[in-house]
Amino acid sequence: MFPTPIQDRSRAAQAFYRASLIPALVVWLLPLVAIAFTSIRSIDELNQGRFWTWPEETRFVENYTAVFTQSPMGQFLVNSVLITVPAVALSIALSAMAGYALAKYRFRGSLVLFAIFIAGNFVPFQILMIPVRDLFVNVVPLYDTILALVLFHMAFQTGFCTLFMRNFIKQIPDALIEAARVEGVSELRIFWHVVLPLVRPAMAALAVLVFTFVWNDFFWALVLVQSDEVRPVTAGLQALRGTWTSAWQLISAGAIIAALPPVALFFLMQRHFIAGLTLGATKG
Amino acid sequence: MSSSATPSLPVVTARPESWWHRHQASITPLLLLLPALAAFSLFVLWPIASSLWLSLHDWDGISERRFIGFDNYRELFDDRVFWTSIVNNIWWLLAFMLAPALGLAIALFLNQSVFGIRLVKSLFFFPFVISQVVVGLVFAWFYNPQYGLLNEVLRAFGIEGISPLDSETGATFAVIVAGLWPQIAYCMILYLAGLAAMNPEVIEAARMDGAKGWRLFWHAVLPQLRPATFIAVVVSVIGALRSFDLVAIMTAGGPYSSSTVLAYYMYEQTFLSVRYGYGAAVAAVLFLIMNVYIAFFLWRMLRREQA
Amino acid sequence: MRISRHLAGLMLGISMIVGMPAAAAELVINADASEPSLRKSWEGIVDQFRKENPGIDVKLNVYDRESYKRSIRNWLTAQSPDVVFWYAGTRMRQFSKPGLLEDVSAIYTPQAKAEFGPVATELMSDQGKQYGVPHSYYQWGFFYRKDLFQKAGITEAPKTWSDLVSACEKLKAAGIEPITIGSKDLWPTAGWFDYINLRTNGLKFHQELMSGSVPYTDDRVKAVFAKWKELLDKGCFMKNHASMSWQDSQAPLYQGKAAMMLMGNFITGNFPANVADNMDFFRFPEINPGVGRAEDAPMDALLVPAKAKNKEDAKKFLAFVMRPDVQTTLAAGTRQIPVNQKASVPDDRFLKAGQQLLSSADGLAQFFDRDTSEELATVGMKGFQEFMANPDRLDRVLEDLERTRKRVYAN
Amino acid sequence: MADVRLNNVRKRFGDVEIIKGIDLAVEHGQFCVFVGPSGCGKSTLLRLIAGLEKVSDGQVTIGGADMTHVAPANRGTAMVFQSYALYPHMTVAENISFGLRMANTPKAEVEQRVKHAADMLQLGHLLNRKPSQLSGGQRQRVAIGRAIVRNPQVFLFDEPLSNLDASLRVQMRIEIGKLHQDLGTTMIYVTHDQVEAMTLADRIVVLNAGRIEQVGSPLELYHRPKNLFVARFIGSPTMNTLPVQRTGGDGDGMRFTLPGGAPIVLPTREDGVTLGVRPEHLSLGTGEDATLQGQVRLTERLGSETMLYVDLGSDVEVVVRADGLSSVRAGDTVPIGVSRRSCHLFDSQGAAVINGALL
Repeated sequence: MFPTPIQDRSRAAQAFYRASLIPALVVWLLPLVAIAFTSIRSIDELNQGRFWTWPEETRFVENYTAVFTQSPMGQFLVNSVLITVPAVALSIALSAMAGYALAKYRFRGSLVLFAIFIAGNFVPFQILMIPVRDLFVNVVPLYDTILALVLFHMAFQTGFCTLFMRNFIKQIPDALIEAARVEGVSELRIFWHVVLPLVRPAMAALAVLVFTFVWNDFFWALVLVQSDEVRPVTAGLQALRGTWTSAWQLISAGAIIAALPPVALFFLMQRHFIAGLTLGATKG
Repeated sequence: MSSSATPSLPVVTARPESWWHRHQASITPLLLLLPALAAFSLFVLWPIASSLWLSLHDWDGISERRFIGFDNYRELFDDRVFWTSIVNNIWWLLAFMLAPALGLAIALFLNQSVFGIRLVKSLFFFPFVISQVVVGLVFAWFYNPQYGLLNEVLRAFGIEGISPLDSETGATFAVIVAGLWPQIAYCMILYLAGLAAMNPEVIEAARMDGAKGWRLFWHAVLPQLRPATFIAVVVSVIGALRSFDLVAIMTAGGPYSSSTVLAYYMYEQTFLSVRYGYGAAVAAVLFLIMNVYIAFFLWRMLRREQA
Repeated sequence: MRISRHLAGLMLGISMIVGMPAAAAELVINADASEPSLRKSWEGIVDQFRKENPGIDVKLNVYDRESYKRSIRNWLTAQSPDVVFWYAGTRMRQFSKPGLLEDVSAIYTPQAKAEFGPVATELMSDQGKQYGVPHSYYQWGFFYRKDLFQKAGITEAPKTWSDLVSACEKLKAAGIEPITIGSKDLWPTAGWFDYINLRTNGLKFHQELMSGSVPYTDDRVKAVFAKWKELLDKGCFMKNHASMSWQDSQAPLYQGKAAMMLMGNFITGNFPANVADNMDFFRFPEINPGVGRAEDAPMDALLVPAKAKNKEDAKKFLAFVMRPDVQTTLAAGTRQIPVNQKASVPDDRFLKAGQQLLSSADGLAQFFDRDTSEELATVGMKGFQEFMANPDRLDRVLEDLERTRKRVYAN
Repeated sequence: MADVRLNNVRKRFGDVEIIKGIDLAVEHGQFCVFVGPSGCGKSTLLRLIAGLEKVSDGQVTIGGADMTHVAPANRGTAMVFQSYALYPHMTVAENISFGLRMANTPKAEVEQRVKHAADMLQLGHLLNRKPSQLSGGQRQRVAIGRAIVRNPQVFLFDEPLSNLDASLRVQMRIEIGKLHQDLGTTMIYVTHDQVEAMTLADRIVVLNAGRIEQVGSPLELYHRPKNLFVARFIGSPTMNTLPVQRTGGDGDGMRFTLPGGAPIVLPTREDGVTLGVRPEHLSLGTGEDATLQGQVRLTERLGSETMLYVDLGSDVEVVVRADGLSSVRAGDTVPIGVSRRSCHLFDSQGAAVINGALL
């Protein structure tokens, strides 16, 4: 609708528009293109300082196998999955419940609680660093375990997820819930049989989004874990930078590997992802 | 509706009610809230309070905590690096306000329906999906004085050996540019959604009234994008204030803390200088700054809620 | 906060199910040796210990150095393993003073003391008691390209400061960067400060400065920077060092663009095959002939936390690592110099040179960031970096250092 | 037997009182309609009966049992919602049987009840569809089916037809009427559409600002409104109201001056300030008791009848229902006849003084 549809413009303008898309994309993604190329270059090419030209020979298999054989990258990936999947599932479960309670029950303080979740979601998480680390070291001895990251991400993401779920559930007509209530369905069963099926799209959107948040986390991976056995791929990659000093082809391949899961998920679940991200961007 | 005779079915009658039955409507919300609230209290609310309390102490992580009142804050006041962090955070904030503008520009550029545009849009969104660790890595490399693309390009213009990450004036901006890249992508998506949800009648009406180009954009399009703009600004502010990953990866705050930000400085004070209380005080300042925005956001949200 | 306490209890339960080390015969060792060669050597050592002590279930946790530093305090105050890797000297005493370390004097038999020599024993001691076992150390000095020196017409490795300055001039004239350094990690700059100070003012002054009893605004400190500035003024250092890690800064050396680097011996493991033969070592040149020759030789050690569960076996392991044969094996794998003087130095020209250098030295320092408080070290190393970029800001840098020193050593 | 009784029922939301003390008895088998302008509290009242809102004060009894604090499910009521409240993720059959299944009703019985309801509502062929595949009328039937399977003592309808288009609304209105006939159950029905109220109700409750204005049969309300509010609310087009002035007694009655100066004698000894007369009770031409004079401003030709908007001067306008073929045109000056048998008189508080003599 805006700007004027290109189809209404002159032929020349249309052709120019189409022709400009690809260069624009290339410039925009240049850093990524370069890293992808580098990940398949030979070390000789890199040593000759050829970083930004078309790779002469492709070392795709060699470089990517090297990443897995010469570093715990495989372990890091597994760790990332073990951290991310439960954290996402748990935070969505918690926030679906909390979001429903905040959206559809009138009780004193409900708005205050909601505000707390929103505010918590915006908190600069650095302020949580020392106490949370302390908690996992001294109170609940989970420091340097996958569970520590799972629990923390679960709790922290609950803020954002609750905001999201509450607003989504708010849009469900009250009548759907009241109808069940009049029919004698218990409150918990209403949640399970009526509300949950209705918020499934929202949960999918949230799942994809939170997956990338947690997967890409670097700060907490730095603060709460340190062994290769539990480190996720972000912190692992950063640590490998020290080991692979000028093996840029390996670092690049590692970076590509680290970026791949969220990118793939984004492509598969694009609609959900964008729906989740843009919640509230179109109305209000 | 046929008028067939009603078969005799048991009639629903009033049943005696258990305690749970009578109170489930008031207990259920508590029950549902409890897990989220417990997790949130333990890992978010309590740590905030704990950090604020810690910021009034001197602690090296091993000896007894020593209560020192506001000494940490007093020291911050004289701390050059602290002020550098504040100034840099302000630069981050200001520069990140470009993200909504540039995101909107790209969104407008891509808001056409030609073949393959959906793929192009999603490719444009890539930088947001990938980890900041990767972004930082890519940009550190981009800036590298020996083999970075920046210098390859500048060399074409006869400029040699620019190394932004080395320079106390340039490092922050070099990192900010890297931070802007995913942030612009994020804002772009918000605006694309906003554009898609626009009411075409308003645009048509404006066109009928003879509005074109800038005037149409300014008076008919932009007002409709206000929700998207609001969110874009909010996420950019938060992104700017939280910035840690890129600083840690690209410069580690250097050279000599010239590119540090509050989030990184608190990390450094805590783990490198082993001053937990002082680090907590830095975090507290960051928290207070952020509270201005949180308060603003809450105020707007709750006002909408009441309407 | 009752809710959170309940949740904490619940999670405690979960964590117990998930399984924390608890068995009595288990010996948990936390090591900061994640570099592949170090890791492999230590795994070998632990294997050997297992074979000799079949009853002990040894668990070796390996972490990278930076995150290890962030965690050592946690391990000493909670979740203590039985053995931790750490540093000798000030860094160790920092923990022995508040009683976080186990006294292991018992394993320092007169024979052991003799084998380790007074310097190493003293570095492991606090008020006459020993709190750990050193396993290896290494020398610092210049690693340089012989071929490039030749190309620039330098026939002999610099012995004095003026030799170094003139070598620098010659290299520059030949179009070669004289000295490469990467200061992004900050600590490489501290090597320069340490050495110029040791050579100008001597070990005793250096130690006083490190322990906070001399102000940084002292003229003797300023003299160090004046020397340093001579090299800076001549453009002897690589530009852009602030954006390079120490690893990055090796590249010009191997590419033949830069000629030398002040670094610890661990760099020798990185020499690529094609330049290894051209690499050589010389010690930091003399500046003030009047002062004795002290060297930076960071010593790594094993300590037992006071809260360790299995102190018995921990001490057994420490005693094992003290043995000359074990230190020999270890040194061969880690390419470091064994501390036990009865152990043999690996057959490596750099390590031989190192051992010769250190055994003939008048004293050893541990390195700036191990000899002084962490906070002062952080401020100091940033200051060195700033000074290297802007020598005219020296006064401000020193003021910052002095303010920090006053606060840290106030009590 | 299930009658519904409300004793002094009040509902407050925060500081705002929405329902201000309502006493009402709905007898068993009655079709009772709540009408009133939007915001008058009629839906809230229905929800109080259903138990979806808790009363702040007062008592609700159904079939003699005190239901004030009983959960919605146990009051023996079923409710049909304005939005139908169908679950998009369930089929028609699942929607209808949801409540029964959740109550662990034996499968056979569930099936029997669903079949019965489906037969009654002619939904048999739609049982496996999802709500999104149904038309508005079909959805409405499903919503009613959900209520029927519960075999309630009281049906509650919350504006059930307001989402349908005009022709469907008429059809469904008739079907609901038939349903009431067939089941004979007590039904309480909320609407703002007075045609629905008039056609369906045994008794209509007119609500205004949280209070009952009047309760009565449709014709009672139409012909004997207790006050101006009810008079104006019931009937379309709305009742004409004219300011009048008492000029003195006249035999058994009182003489009042109509706008334009014409006198009329009404059978009362009391004072009144507003005269009400419905459009169909005004006639073109000279009247038996009084005649008004005015200029036609607008004519609305509806075919069967013509509405004339007549300006009586001094800002008073009346609507006259005339013959569909009336030749009167805008601009014409016409005489309008008034018969006192059809006149209502209201005092300065709006309370009816007399209601004419038609009923």
